[in-house]
Amino acid sequence: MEQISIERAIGQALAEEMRRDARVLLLGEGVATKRPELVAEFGPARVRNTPLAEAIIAGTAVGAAATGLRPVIDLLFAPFLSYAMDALVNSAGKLRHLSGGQFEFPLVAIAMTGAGWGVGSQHNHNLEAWFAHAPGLKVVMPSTPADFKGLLKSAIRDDNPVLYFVDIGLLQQAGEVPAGESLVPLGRAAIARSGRDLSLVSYAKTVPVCLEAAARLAADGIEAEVIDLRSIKPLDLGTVLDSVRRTGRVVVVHEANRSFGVGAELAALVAEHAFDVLKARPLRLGGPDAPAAASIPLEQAYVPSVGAVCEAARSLLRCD
Amino acid sequence: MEQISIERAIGQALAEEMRRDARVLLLGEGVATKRPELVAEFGPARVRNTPLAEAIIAGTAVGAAATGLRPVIDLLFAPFLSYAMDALVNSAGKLRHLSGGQFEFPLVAIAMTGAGWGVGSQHNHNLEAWFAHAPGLKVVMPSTPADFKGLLKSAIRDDNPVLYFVDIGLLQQAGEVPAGESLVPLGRAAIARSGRDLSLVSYAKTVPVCLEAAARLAADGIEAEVIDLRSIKPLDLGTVLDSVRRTGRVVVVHEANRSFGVGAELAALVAEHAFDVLKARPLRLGGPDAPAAASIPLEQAYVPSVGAVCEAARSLLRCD
Amino acid sequence: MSPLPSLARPADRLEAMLLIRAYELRLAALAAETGIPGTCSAVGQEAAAVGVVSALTGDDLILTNHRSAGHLLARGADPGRMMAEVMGRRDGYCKGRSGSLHISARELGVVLTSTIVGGELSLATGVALSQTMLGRPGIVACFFGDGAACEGIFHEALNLAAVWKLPILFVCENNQWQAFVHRRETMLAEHISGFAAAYGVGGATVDGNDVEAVRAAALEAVESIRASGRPFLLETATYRMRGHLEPDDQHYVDAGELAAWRARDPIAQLRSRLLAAGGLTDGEADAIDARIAARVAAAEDFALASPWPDPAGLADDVYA
Amino acid sequence: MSPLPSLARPADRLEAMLLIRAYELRLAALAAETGIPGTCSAVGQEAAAVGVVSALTGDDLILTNHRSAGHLLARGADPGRMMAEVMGRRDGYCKGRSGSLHISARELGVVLTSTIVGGELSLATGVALSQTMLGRPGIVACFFGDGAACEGIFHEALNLAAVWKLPILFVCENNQWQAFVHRRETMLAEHISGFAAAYGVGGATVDGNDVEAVRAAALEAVESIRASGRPFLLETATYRMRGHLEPDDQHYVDAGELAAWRARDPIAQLRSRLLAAGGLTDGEADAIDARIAARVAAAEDFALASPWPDPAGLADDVYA
Ligand SMILES: Cc1ncc(C[n+]2csc(CCOP(=O)(O)OP(=O)(O)O)c2C)c(N)n1
Ligand SMILES: Cc1ncc(C[n+]2csc(CCOP(=O)(O)OP(=O)(O)O)c2C)c(N)n1
Ligand SMILES: [Mg+2]
Ligand SMILES: [Mg+2]
Repeated sequence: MEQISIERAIGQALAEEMRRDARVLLLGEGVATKRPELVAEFGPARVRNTPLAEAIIAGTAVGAAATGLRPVIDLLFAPFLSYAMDALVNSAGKLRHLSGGQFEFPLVAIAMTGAGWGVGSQHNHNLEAWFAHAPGLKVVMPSTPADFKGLLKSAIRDDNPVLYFVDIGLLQQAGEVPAGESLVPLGRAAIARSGRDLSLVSYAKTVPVCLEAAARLAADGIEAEVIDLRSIKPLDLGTVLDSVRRTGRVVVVHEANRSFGVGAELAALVAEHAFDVLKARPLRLGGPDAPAAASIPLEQAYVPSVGAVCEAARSLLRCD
Repeated sequence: MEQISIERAIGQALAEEMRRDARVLLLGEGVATKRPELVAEFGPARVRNTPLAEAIIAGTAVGAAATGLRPVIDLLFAPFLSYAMDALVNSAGKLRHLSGGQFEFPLVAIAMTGAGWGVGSQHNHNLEAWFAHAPGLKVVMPSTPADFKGLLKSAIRDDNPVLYFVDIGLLQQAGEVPAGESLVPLGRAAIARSGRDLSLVSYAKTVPVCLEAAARLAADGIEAEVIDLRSIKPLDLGTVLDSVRRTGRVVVVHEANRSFGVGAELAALVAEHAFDVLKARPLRLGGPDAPAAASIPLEQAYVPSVGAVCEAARSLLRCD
Repeated sequence: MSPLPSLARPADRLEAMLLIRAYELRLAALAAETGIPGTCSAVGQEAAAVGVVSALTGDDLILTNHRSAGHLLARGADPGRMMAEVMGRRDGYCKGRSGSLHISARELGVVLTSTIVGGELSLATGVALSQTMLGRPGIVACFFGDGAACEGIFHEALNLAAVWKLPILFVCENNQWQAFVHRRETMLAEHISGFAAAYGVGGATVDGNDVEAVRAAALEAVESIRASGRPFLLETATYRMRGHLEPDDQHYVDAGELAAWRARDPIAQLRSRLLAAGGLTDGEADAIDARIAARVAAAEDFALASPWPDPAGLADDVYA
Repeated sequence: MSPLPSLARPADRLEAMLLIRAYELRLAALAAETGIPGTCSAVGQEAAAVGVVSALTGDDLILTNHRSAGHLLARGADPGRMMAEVMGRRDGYCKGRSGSLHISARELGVVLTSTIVGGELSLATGVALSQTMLGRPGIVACFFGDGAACEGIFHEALNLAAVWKLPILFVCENNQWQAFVHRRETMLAEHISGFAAAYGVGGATVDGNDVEAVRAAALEAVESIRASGRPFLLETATYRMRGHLEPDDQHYVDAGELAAWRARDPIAQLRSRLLAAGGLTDGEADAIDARIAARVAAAEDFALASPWPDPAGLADDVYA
C-alpha cells in the first residue's frame, strides 16, 4: 500500500469527494492558496479563499448546507472556532430539531489542534469536548493517515455537521492508505493493539503514545489493549466496553485538559456499564488544567507521556 | 431572616459590592434600563447599557479587568455566550498564563440558562461544562437566594474570571438571605440534606428536584444525602468524596445534556477516588442529547424529574 | 412551494397588514391573560414587512429572526399553524419545538430562522451561495433589526456578500429599539444604510411606515440585485409600537416619541389614504376587518385544539 | 514604567527601524537554519510601527498582535528578552510561555497581546475604559491588520469606542496580506479608514512606508484623541515584504507587486533622504549599523544562554 502523509490523505479525500459530488465545496482562509491542485481541477467557485472572518465562514457553510450544498470549511486552528460557535452550535446543532426536522446540515468543519508547533494555547487547545457536549454535532479525531482519509470521506457524506479535528503533532507522519475508495465509518473505534490485561482508550496524538507504552509494558509481560476511538461522537461504546469486559481495567488517555474532558465521559460510561467487571478504578490521563505554553519543552510536557501511561497501567495492575 | 427572590438577591449583591469597591461596574444590554436603582446610586458611568454585541461586551470586560477595573457583565442567556467565547476563553482564560503572570482578570460574566420560559435551546442551553473545561475560568451555579447573593459577592471579589450561571427555573423562588455581609466562598459545596444511604450530587435547578426525591425516598426509609455543588469550578471534591465514602452510592443529577457534561467529571472522579467504597455503579441523570424545545411540556420533560431520581436511587440500592 | 398570497394591490397589502396586526394583538392578549409564552410583536412595523415581502417572488427565500410574524404572514403562512407553534403545539410549523422565536416554514421559502440576534445574517450568505451555485433563480431576503446591525456578524455578512457577489436583499428593520435599549444608546448614526457604501454595495433608507414607499424601494432593490447579482442594504425606518416581548409595560419608553410614531401608524395611514383616494370603500374595509377577525379566531381555535407534542420524541430530529 | 527610548529625532527613528529589521532578519535566519519556532515578521512595515509609537508618550498603552516585534522594539523592549521569548526561554518577557505570538510587556505599557486575529481589538475598549474611569492620563493605541478588519469584532470595537467616547488610536496596518490571502480577495475597498465616517469618528490613511508621514499623522490623531476623548482610525498603507510566518517562500505573491513595494523600502527611503538632506552622515550611519549588529548579536547570545522553563510550572499563573 502507498505510504502517504496525513496532509496528503486529507487532500486525497477532498479531491475524491469533490469529484464524486459536485455539491461539495471547500471554503476557508487560504484554502485556494494552499490547495492549487483543487482549484485547478474544480475551479475557483468550489475552492474559495474567504475573508478573515470565522463567524461568517461557518455561518455560510451552515446556510449552504441547509439549502443543498455540502461545504467543507477549514477554520485553521481550533481556538479560532471561538468565533464560529454561534453558527456551529446554535444553528447547525439546533435548527434541525427546533424547526421540526425541516433542515439537514451536511457540512464538515476542519480545525487543527494539539502540541507540535510551539505556538501556545491560542493555537493549541483541544476543544473536542465542547462539540461532543453540543447536541446535533458529530466529532471525529483520527490518528492514522488511512483514518484521516476514510473518516473525512465519511464525514463529507454524512448529512450532519461534523467537526474534524487534525492533531498537528501527527501531521508529519506517513502511513499506509488503501488505494481507491475506502471509507471509515463514523462511530466505529479501532483496536490498534490487542491485549488481555488492561484497556488503553485514546484518540489522536496519544494513540501512538499508548502504542509505545503498550510495547514497553509487553516487555514486562503486561498485555495492554489499545483502542483508538477515531470518532468521539458518535462514540463506539460497544468496542470500549467489550474490551474492558475482557481486561477489567481501563486508562483513558488524551491530550486535552483532563478536567471535564472527553475522558470523563468515557470513565463515567465504563464505571456505569462495566462496574461489575472492573478490577481496578478507571484512570484518566490528560493535560493539566492550564493553557498550553508555546515553549517547546513545556508544550511537550503538557501531553501525557509514554512513561505516565506505563505508570498508570502498572498502578492498576498492582492493585489487583 | 428576610425572604427574597433570587432576582433581588442578585441586585443586593451588585449594589453592596459596587458600594464597597468603586472599581466594580456593570455592563450589558439593558442593564441600566433594568436596574435603575443602581444607576441612581452609582451613576451612568458604572452601570452601562451596551450596544447589542456580546463579543465586545466580553472583550471590554476582559481588557478592563486586566487594567484595574472589576467588571460584571450581563450576557443575558447562555447561548449568547457563543459570541463571546474568544474574549472569555482565549483572552481571560489564557493570557495570564501565556503572559507569564503579568495580568489578572477579575470579572464576572452572568448568563441565564435552563428550562422555565419555554423559549427553546437558542435561549435555554446549559453550557457550564464548556467553561469548566476551559483553563483559567471559574464557574458557579447556585440554587438558593442566599447562595446567589453570597457567591456573586465572592465572585466579584475573586481575582479570576468567573462565569455565574443563573438558572431561570429558579428565578421566581424566594428564600432566606442573611442580612448584612455574608459571603459564600467559591469552591465549597453545601450539604443540602444529610443521609446515609446514597449521595445525590447536583447543582442549580435539579437541587430542589433531588431534595424532593430525597423526601420521597425517606418515606420508604431510604436516606439520601443531597449535595449542592454551588461551584462547578473549583469543584469541592472533598465534600463529594466524603459523602460517597459514607454512603457508597452516588447519583449525579443536572439539567445539562448528560453526554460529556459536568456529571461525567463527577462520576469519573468518584470512580477514581472512591472506587474501593463504591457499593454500586455511579449513575448520572441529565438532559437528553438534544436541544431543548420551546414547547413547555417538552421543555419540562427535558429536565431530570423527581421520579427519575428516585428510580435511579432505588436501582442502586437494589443492586446492593 | 405553495402559491403565495397576492400582495399586488394596495388593498391586498392593507389586508395583510391588518392580519398581522390582529394576529399579534390576539397573541399579546393571550400572553397577558393566560401566560402562554410571550411573543416579540412587530406592531407598528407591518408596512416594513408587507412592503418588502410584496416585492419578492415565490422563488425568493426569506430569513428572519425573533420578530417574524409579519414576514411569515405576509408570505402566506397559516395563522393557525403559527399560533399552534407559538403555543408549542404539535401542529405548529415546527412541531411546537420552536415556539415563537425561531419559526421556519420551508414550504413557504422561510428558512433557517434564528433567534440569536444576527444568526439570520450569518446564514443568509450560505443560502445565497446555494442559490447561485445550484443555479436557482431566487434571491435571498434577510430581515434583521437595528440591534443586529451592532453585532459583528452583520459586517462579516455584508462584506462577504459584497466580495462574493451574493444576491441578498439585506433588510434592516430599524425600529429604534433593541429590547430595552434605544438605538441611540448603541450607535452614533441614525441610519444603518450608511454602511452600504463602505462595503461597495447599494443601500437606501425608506420610510418604513409607508407600505407603498417600502414596496417601491424594495422592488427597485430586488431589481438591482437580480440585474447585478450583488447585494443591497435596504433600511426601513420604523418603530416598535409595543414592548420587546409580551407582556411589556414600556415604562422605559419616551411617551412623546411613542405618541409621535403612533400618529404615523402604517395601517391607519394606508387605510385613510386608500379611502380618501377611492381605492377602497368603507364597505370593503369592513369586509376586510370581518375576514381578518374570523381568520384570527379560527386560528386560535385551531391552535388550542392542537395536541401537545409527545415527550417521547424529545431527541427526534436531532441527527439526520 | 521604564524610560522610553527617544524617537524624537529622525536618526532615532532610523535606528529603531534598523533594529527591528536586523532583529527580525536574524530570527528569520534562525528559523530557516535551526528550526526555532518561526515568527511573523513585519519586514517592510517598520515605518508604520516606529512612526506611530514615536507619537505616543509613556502614559499611553499599546495593544498588539502576532506581528508585534516592531511595536515592542520601538517602545524600547530589550531584544534579548524578546528573542528569549521567541525561543521559549525562561528570561523571555512572558517566561517563554508566549513564544513569538503573544508577547506582552506590561512594564513597557504593551498589554494583553493576542494572536487571535481581532483579539487585541476586543480588549482595547476595556483598557481604554480603565484609563478613563480610573482617571489615568494615557490613551490606548491598538495595532491590527487589514485581515483583522474583516472580523466582526473590529466593527464592534470601533462602534463601542465611538459611542462611549473611548480614547483609542486604532491603527490598521494594511500590509495587503492576510496570511496567504491578498487583501483584495477579502474586501472591495482598498482602504480600511473608510469605515471611520460610518462610525462618526475621525479617520485617515497615510503612506505607511514613510515614517515621517506616519509620525505626523499619528501625532495629529493622538492630539485629536486627547482633545476630544474620541477614538480615531489611522490606517498605514504598507506591505508585508516577507512571508506570513518564517520560513515562507512567498510563491503565492505577485512578483511585480513585491518588487514595486521593495523599491519603496521604508528604511532605504529614510536613510537616503537623511543622507541627502544632511540629517545624517555616512559615518553616523555606519555607527548605527554597528550598534545594531552588536545589539542583535548580544540579544541572540542572551537568548541562547537563557534556560528552558521548568515543566514543573506547567500549571503556574493560571489562576490568580
Ligand atoms: C446574541 C443575542 N443577544 C441578545 C439577545 C436578546 N435579544 C433578543 S431580541 C433583542 C433585541 C434585538 O434588537 P433588534 O436587532 O433591533 O431587533 P428588534 O427586536 O428590534 O426587532 C435582544 C437583545 C439575543 N436573542 N441574541
Ligand atoms: C481568528 C484567527 N483566524 C486566523 C488566524 C490565523 N492567522 C494568523 S495571522 C493571520 C493573518 C492576519 O492578517 P492581518 O490581520 O492583515 O495581519 P498581518 O498578519 O497582515 O499583520 C491569520 C489568518 C488567527 N491567528 N486568528
Ligand atoms: Mg430594533
Ligand atoms: Mg495584513
